Amino acid sequence: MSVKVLYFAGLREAVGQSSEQLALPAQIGSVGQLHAHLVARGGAWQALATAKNLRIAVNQKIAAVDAPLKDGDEVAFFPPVTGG
Amino acid sequence: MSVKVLYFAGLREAVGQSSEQLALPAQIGSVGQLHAHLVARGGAWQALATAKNLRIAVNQKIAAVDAPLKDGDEVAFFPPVTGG
Amino acid sequence: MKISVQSEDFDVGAECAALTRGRTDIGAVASFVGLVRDSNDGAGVARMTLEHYPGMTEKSLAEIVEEARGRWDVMDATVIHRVGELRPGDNIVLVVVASAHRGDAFAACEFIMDYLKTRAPFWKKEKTPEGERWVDARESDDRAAEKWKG
Amino acid sequence: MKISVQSEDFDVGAECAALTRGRTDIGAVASFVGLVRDSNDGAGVARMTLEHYPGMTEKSLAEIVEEARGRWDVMDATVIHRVGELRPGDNIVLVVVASAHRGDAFAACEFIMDYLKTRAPFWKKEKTPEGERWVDARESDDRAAEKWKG
Repeated sequence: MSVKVLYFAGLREAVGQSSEQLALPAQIGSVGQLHAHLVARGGAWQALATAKNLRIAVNQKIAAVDAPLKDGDEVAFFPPVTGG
Repeated sequence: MSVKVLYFAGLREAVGQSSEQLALPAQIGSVGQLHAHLVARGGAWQALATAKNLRIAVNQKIAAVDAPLKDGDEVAFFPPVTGG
Repeated sequence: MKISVQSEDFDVGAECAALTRGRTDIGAVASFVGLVRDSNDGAGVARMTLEHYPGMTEKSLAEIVEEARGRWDVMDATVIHRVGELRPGDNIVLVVVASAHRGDAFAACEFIMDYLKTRAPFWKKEKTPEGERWVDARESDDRAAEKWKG
Repeated sequence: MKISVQSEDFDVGAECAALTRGRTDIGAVASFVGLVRDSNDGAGVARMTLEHYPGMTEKSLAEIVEEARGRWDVMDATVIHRVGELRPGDNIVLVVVASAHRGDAFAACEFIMDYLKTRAPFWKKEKTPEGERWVDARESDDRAAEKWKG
């Protein structure tokens, strides 16, 4: 399946991109597995592993690491919010 | 001594006046004594006795019934406030 | 600090802007506007007359704001209360509080309103279909003011 | 209900007036404006850039307002949050809540701000004399949001 992955704020700067369309290997079915898959790229992607209080949203709703993924999902990684 | 007495809102309407300058008999030295003196007028002045939660201010500050009076004081009687 | 008792209407935006103009140390402005409602205690309200105690009113509002300043980080504040004849939908009262932080701005603004309701010498008279009546003080207002004690 | 994420400034007075226009059942309008301060965590702030997550931001703001509506008597509400580049003294966020009674207006307005601070996907980057830095989330904001739980 294919998902759209978004990065925001400090995490966007750390990984050097704001979004990517990603075709996932068959064994990746959850947010946590996607996260591990991205961290495994190494280099700048370590930022996803070291980020304090990483937040994850699936289809624009906050999601837990065990949330399942399906084709066409939009997955966002970002630091704790600081608006207002 | 002489004091200025003010009445507000429902109490003003009940006693039929908004203010009066009053020369007090020598034995009247406190807010409570002034209150009794006014109630003793009878008729409409009974409103001062029957008013629920009557508030009293001396020189524009909320005062208790035992507050002393001096010449030139401004004494106000009014019901609980309802602004805002 | 600005305290005003007036018959004219006020402009919320202008009063908020006046508090922050030329300053860059204010992070939070909380404001409250009270308006005349078309019904109260189950009766329709066609008109309202607000009486006050000139002199004491301004003093008591200033004291309430000073008490708020003593409790919270209040950088500046404005209180405007209208008197005279008002109609449903009209503004009655405005409280604006500027602070560095939002918690202080919210608390001070609500405190000023709660104390104003129970301490500032204003009285409302409503015109309803059954005639005119002086508004009774509410126990709920006393309770609101009590919560700031202690 | 009005939710807007925009780069343009807003007008507090106009937004408050829009909520009450043509209505006579609203007795209380509480509002909050958050502004850029010239210092934060001990450093001077010359400029701030606000990033957000388009789409999710609006949804999360609408959800927060809906949650407030479920808890208090909220007749109408407006939330406007600016994005892009801002300077000290600039407005960042506006929350306005209209209700029949002041307690509901104050509570709902503060609740929306506290939840916005911890849930809506906005991120601030500050320019200080030492360079640019992403603002860290505050524990005090988490505590402020926690107080509405349970």
